[in-house]
Amino acid sequence: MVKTMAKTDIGPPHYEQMLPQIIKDNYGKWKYFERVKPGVLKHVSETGDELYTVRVGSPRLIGIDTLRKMADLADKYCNGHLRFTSRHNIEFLLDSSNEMNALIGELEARGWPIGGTGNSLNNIIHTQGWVHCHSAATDASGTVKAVMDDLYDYFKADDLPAKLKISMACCLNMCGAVHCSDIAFVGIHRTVPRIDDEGVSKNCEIPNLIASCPTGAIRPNPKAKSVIVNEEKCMYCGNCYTVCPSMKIMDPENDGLAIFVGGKVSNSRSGPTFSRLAIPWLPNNPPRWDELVEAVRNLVDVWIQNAKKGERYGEWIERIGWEKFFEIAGLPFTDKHIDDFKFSVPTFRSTSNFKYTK
Amino acid sequence: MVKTMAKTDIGPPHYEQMLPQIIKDNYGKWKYFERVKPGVLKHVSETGDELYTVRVGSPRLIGIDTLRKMADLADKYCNGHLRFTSRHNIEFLLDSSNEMNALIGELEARGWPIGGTGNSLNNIIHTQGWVHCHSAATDASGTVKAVMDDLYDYFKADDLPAKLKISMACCLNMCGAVHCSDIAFVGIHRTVPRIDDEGVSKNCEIPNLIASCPTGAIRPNPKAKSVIVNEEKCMYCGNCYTVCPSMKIMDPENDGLAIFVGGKVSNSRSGPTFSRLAIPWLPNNPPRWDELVEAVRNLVDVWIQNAKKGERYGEWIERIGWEKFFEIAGLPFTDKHIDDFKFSVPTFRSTSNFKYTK
Amino acid sequence: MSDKKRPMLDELKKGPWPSFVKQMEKQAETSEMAEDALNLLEQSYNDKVVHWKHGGIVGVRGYGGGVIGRYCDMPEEFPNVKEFHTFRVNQPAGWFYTSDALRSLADVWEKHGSGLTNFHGATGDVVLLGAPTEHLQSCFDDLSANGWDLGGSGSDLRTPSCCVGPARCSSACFDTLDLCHNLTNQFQNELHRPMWPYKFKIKISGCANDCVSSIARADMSIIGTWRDVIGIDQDAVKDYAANGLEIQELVVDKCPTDACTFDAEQMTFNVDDENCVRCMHCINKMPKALQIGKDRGATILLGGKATLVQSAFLSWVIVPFMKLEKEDDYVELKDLLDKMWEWWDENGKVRERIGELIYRKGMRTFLKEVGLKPQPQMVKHPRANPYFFWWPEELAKEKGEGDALGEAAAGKEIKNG
Amino acid sequence: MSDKKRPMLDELKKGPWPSFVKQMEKQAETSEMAEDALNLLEQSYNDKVVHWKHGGIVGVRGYGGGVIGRYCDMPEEFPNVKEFHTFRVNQPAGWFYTSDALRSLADVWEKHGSGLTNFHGATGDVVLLGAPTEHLQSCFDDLSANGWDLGGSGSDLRTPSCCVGPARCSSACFDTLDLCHNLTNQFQNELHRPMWPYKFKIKISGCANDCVSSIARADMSIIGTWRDVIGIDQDAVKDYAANGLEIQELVVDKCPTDACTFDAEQMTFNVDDENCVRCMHCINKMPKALQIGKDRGATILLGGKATLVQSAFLSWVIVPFMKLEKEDDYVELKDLLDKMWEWWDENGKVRERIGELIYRKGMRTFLKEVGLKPQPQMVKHPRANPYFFWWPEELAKEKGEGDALGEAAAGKEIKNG
Ligand code: SRM
Ligand code: SRM
Ligand code: SRM
Ligand code: SRM
Ligand code: SF4
Ligand code: SF4
Ligand code: SF4
Ligand code: SF4
Ligand code: SF4
Ligand code: SF4
Ligand code: SF4
Ligand code: SF4
Repeated sequence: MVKTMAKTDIGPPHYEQMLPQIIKDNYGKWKYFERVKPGVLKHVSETGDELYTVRVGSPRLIGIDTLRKMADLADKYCNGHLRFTSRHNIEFLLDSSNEMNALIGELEARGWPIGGTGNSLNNIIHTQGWVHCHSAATDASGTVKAVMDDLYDYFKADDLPAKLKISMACCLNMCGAVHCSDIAFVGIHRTVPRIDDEGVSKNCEIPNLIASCPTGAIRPNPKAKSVIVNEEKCMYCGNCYTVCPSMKIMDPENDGLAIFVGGKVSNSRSGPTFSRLAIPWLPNNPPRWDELVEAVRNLVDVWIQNAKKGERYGEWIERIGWEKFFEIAGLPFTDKHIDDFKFSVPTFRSTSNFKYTK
Repeated sequence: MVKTMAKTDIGPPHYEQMLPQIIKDNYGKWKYFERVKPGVLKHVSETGDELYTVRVGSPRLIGIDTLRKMADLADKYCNGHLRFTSRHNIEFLLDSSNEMNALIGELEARGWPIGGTGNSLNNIIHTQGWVHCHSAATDASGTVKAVMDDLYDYFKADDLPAKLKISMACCLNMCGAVHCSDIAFVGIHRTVPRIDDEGVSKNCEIPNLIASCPTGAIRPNPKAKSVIVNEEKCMYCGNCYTVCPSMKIMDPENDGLAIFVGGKVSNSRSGPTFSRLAIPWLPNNPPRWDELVEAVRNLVDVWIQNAKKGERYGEWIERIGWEKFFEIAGLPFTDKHIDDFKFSVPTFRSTSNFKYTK
Repeated sequence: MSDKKRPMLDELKKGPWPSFVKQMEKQAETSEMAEDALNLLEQSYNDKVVHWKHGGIVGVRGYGGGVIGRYCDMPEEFPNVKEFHTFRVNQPAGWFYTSDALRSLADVWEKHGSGLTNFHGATGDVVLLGAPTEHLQSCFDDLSANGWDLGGSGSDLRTPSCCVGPARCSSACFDTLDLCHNLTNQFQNELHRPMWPYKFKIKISGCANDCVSSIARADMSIIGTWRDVIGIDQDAVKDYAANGLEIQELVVDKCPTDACTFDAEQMTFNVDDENCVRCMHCINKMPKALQIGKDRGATILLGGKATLVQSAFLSWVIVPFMKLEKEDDYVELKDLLDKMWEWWDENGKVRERIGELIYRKGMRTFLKEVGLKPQPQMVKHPRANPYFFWWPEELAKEKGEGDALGEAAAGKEIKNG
Repeated sequence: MSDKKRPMLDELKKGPWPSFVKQMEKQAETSEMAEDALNLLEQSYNDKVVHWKHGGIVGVRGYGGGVIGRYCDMPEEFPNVKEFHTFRVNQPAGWFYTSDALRSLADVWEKHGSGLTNFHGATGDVVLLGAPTEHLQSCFDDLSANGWDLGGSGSDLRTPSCCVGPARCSSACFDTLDLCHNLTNQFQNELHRPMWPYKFKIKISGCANDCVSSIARADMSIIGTWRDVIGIDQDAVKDYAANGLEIQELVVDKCPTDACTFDAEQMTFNVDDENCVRCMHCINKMPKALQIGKDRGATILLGGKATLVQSAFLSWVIVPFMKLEKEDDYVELKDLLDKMWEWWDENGKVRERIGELIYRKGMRTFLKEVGLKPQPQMVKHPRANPYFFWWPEELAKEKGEGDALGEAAAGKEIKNG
């Protein structure tokens, strides 16, 4: 039985339908804001109206049950409106501070943390991991949960040197903004794809497959109607696997996580900068990834102990120099840290100006 | 008649034979120096000895007649010693200031300028040009002479904002340190090489020829046992001509000069930096290259007028921003200025932080 | 519901941060799909390897994207997640919802899927995690009936997103929500029917703080800015100073262009607007005292993307300033998008983002094709190498061979000449 | 002497800067070669094109380089410069000469060549401009008899050069002249008999001021530095202050790492040596008051070169600190050079500088082959991309396929596995 065709291309609901009255009234008229306390913002309008925002930490992977509960709270406290942030937190929007503490009380009682504003640890941006993606070299939700448990207090307070934005991606596709985060952990492979010739010849477009390789490691194997990988050139990015499932790259013992640090996105002060390799590999150690948790904690701690007020992670490192960062953070510097891809040369130190380290 | 074989591999004369006594006595013992006046340095030793250096501007292309005259002056004033600098100036070394002014008088009377120390225009580093090199897109000695005549006063005084290092190269081989100079002018081509198939097939190694092209514009032409140039990819560097004389690249009407600015070499304060394109093309206009002379003069003037004390050319530009530099210097910004070679991407402005210009 | 043990995942129910395992278990109470999703995840935790396969092509009528196919590689052991496709549902601009809107999504998803969601996906969509193939069309039908549409996936325009902007922020230099909604609706076809070399993302931030990370994560980044002067309320400056804000150290000394000054005697703050690069820092630190300018618009940047293949690119300036008024229906911007897409579509290789194409072809070609004027704001600094190209019309013709040279420069291949 | 008119070149006899045309005319009084060199140059000035052809291979017995062949493309019109080859004569370290040494060169060159010279060439040699083929050997014989030898050309070690260093400079951190002389003599064979993929240049500066531009112009750049502390004479600091030097503005504020401070009250200057990067700036500004440290040596940098082919490279740090004592005969440095050359020689393509080879092969390969430890001083910052390689011994072997993986990582090509 063919149903009548559903309407297509209707586009998303109009945002105006979703806005609470106080926002409709003061749209574009906001004058300034204050940080009331960690997790609570107060925005003041030209009209004199005051809007209170309560920011709630979310694991992002939530069930419809939670969705409905949040909807109920929105009805109870916020005239039936709420929003989500670009880092996947939930924001309740109140038109006065009267019931704010009641709302916060209910949320905390149910285990929802309030925080993530100002100079706090923001929510960790992350991706699918083993929960849904075929490409994942590690789990996303699990690693993030383990790290957030450990750094929980930094989400709830806002007295860090500056904002701390941690991100996570489960493979080199980097579906989070991992490449420009204060701290980023990324699932990586370390061994070459294993080629299933039959699968390649049947299911994959060989020219696309060859073009997918950043380092030109793949070339045709006409005999087998498949391809050959030059092991010396392969750095295990897995892009060939994205293009062709017959290039299996998973390797339980050798896959793991790398940590990058010092990136940022905002143009505030300086422009956006990339995160850079701090730790090339940590093992995949489910369920709680102890090595990862410890490494991130250490990275956060050295920053807190050494940065000046107002210094984002990378700004701190730029001031002291990367060589000092490795020393202070107690991280070994290896040949992995030295770029050897396309834009490598400008990353080399072309000056005798540097600091000595032990 | 076969002469007895000359000795080979004797190496250069030992420098110790060349040093004046005062330097032998104070070798490694110099304590500090002072700039007595433009062109005159005084070095003071731990032993109390004082060495006076008189720096003389040289066109570098000098005849043996001049060499002998300088030798005579060295005998007369400096116990038979002199040296040359890394920028091809001549330095007379006196062990007291007694006869210094007499020496300077003699030199100036013969048309030799004293200067080039401290915050002055240093001598222009340059190359062979039409005087000797087969590869030259312009003349070296002539362009330099024309520019130095115009900027002469800046060589003789030392009150510029900082040192001013101008360099010249007559083709993209860049035999001077042109790529890291405050101001550099470089001979360039603007049209593609004209291929003499017969010459190529007879005299050139085709694989080397192909490999010589930075942009991969050359591919084999097996029929003609020669090569083909992809005009869209050729940016006229002339490297193929260096490798193979049958790839003629000279083009009198279209060859000319480009000007780069803002580079430096020393590690003082910041590390070495490249000079960057300011003016893509000026015509070859012998004998006095008026357009070039005027353009360099303008570039020098805007720096003098706008830089703060102690700011090298590039340091000034970095402070105000390249967009402001183009505005202040009155230079058109064109598509040529935007990099499109290997390391281009990191030169793009990946931030909304910039200044507006008219 | 099965009674499989999941000792690994149980460990992730501990600790103060909200647990995704608890979220999944809650849904597992009513959904076998959610239950098997958990079991499969436990399996991955044991094996340290993912158990999803490449998705085949799945979808709904009339759309080329919006649904991500996903199959389990152990279908016998985990039959309920044999097929576990996701929907990308286009969020409302700014991620605002009424409680009813949320409930409508929950209801549809209860009916057709696992009950698991992401609020939101990294691109900005509502992600509905896990439905079997046979439910796809009916789920879409119900979504559509409730006023929801799909977001992008595949080689198409991806769901645009924007910061909270004028809805709650005093720094918004244009109406981010309106622009986002407008573009999304204008380009429904581009969003829903993949036909390009690769994906194309648009992200919209109301000011240089870039709260949606547009420069890092979007092919086109739209960042609000202004052309006039920063507004200063000197009384409010005095208040900040009186309340202990270290204005010299934390504001002035961090200005990237030394464009602001604080007179500690007079307690006045001044901005040299000509040299201000509108980085937002001083305004961020003293929002009560400083206001964005009044002649507002946006900087348009292009080329941002993640690591693969050529390296991560951060979008670069292609239009220093563009007015973005609701009244004009953003025609200038839309024109530019059309021209860019056309050029990219014609020239791009499979899986080549627009930034990579520009890298390969050279900025000059791109600028010429889309009709943009080269401007110094486009570069951090000009090129250091002398490898620049000339257009035929810029050259003097040599006697005789003029035409050959002209043709040559025009991009033809010539042999000897 | 001919009586050709040269109106173009006559213009370059005007003006205050010493005229190369006058220099050439002076020699033309006695040399027909110099005369024709002038005439040919006038021809170029008229035609706006060079009139030299590619040099064929010319040389002297026992040497593969040191002479640059040069032929005129109008030999009939300018018969005296039909052949116009140049000699590169190895300068004494530091470019010091006795007047007699200069005269000996002048005499040889009067006998065999045009009488025209460059003091010096950009690499550092004395360049003797223009001799006919038949004079090459006899000219060399006379040079040799007078104690002179040739410098480098072609794919060999090029003539090393060094700054004036301890001969006249208080900033010299090691004996630049001795090292330059020592290396030049040690590597006579490498200098005189081209056998490498391409040229290799060494330049030696006694401190970070780099007065021979080594980082920009040499494959190996040797830059003096120290490991301990800057010496401070506070009385001399006070003198500078008293004499009007703006120490805060011109010295302290320009320190790249905020490592120095000036107490305007006490008029004292202090250096935080741990954070000082030895950039020389403060010492440059107050040479009487500040002295380089006492535990001296050099930083070794590699890879510098001009634009072609891959772009200009600035040498990068490969050894942060190396002691360079005369007594040790610089063995550590020489060993390193030998290892590098061997690797480059084996792996480099024709006309590939060592820096380009490292770019192509990756720094990790280079470091491993020459036995250098990776150090953070080698980079401005670590890589941003996640594209790094692992050595076989760093990996866990998978059951069964362990060896295949090992082999794979070792660089072999495997098909399916
Ligand atoms: C709600 C949200 C926008 C949205 O549409 O969802 C938002 C809201 C605000 N941002 Fe943001 N930013 C939001 C994501 C971002 C991001 C993107 C991200 O984190 O992925 C950035 C760029 C990140 C980066 O630089 O790496 C961002 C960089 C900023 C900055 C600049 C920070 C800096 O480097 O100095 C400010 C200014 C400040 O805080 O002083 C800012 C300031 C603000 C203000 C104060 C703007 C205002 O006047 O209302 C808002 C409250 C900030 C706070 O949390 O204290 N916002 N902000 C996002 C909240 C995410 C979250 O849940 O944590
Ligand atoms: C003689 C010479 C070395 C030699 O072996 O020949 C030399 C000699 C001195 N240099 Fe130099 N430099 C010499 C070429 C260079 C070069 C290379 C070049 O110009 O090609 C550089 C790097 C250029 C660059 O950065 O682009 C160079 C960068 C410096 C600096 C750092 C300048 C800066 O950026 O701050 C200083 C320090 C200073 O002057 O304050 C310096 C300082 C000095 C001192 C003061 C060292 C001393 O204590 O004796 C000497 C006198 C400088 C003066 O001219 O006032 N010397 N100096 C070279 C003279 C060249 C000439 O004839 O003009
Ligand atoms: C769901 C989501 C991650 C998440 O958990 O939030 C996601 C998931 C996938 N991404 Fe992504 N990407 C998601 C946002 C991103 C982002 C971030 C963004 O859009 O802001 C990026 C980095 C920015 C960018 O586009 O460069 C991103 C960069 C990639 C790439 C690499 C593209 C590149 O040019 O480098 C791929 C590979 C590909 O396209 O083949 C990819 C491919 C994929 C695929 C389709 C896997 C694949 O290889 O085919 C993933 C499907 C997972 C699944 O089974 O659900 N995903 N992907 C995000 C989309 C949700 C949404 O619509 O809201
Ligand atoms: C004579 C001299 C210029 C001068 O007037 O001073 C010179 C002249 C030539 N250079 Fe050079 N180079 C000279 C120093 C340099 C320098 C500067 C330096 O050594 O400090 C450089 C830049 C640094 C570098 O090595 O990268 C330099 C980079 C080149 C290049 C490009 C090399 C590259 O890798 O990018 C070439 C092309 C080549 O080798 O084929 C080149 C090639 C040439 C040739 C041999 C022309 C050719 O294509 O075969 C020139 C011969 C001219 C002639 O007829 O006399 N010359 N050449 C310099 C050597 C004199 C001496 O021995 O003292
Ligand atoms: S980062 Fe990789 S594994 Fe994770 S969701 Fe994106 S494509 Fe999938
Ligand atoms: S994993 Fe990456 S580098 Fe290795 S062959 Fe595949 S695409 Fe190439
Ligand atoms: S720069 Fe070019 S033309 Fe000039 S000397 Fe060097 S190789 Fe010859
Ligand atoms: S001139 Fe340069 S770019 Fe053009 S073909 Fe020759 S080598 Fe290639
Ligand atoms: S990007 Fe600017 S306008 Fe948008 S929410 Fe952030 S601070 Fe406000
Ligand atoms: S907005 Fe940024 S650049 Fe402008 S004055 Fe404020 S801090 Fe300086
Ligand atoms: S490099 Fe240093 S040691 Fe050598 S002359 Fe220059 S200032 Fe003196
Ligand atoms: S040498 Fe340079 S880095 Fe060290 S204190 Fe002096 S100015 Fe600062």
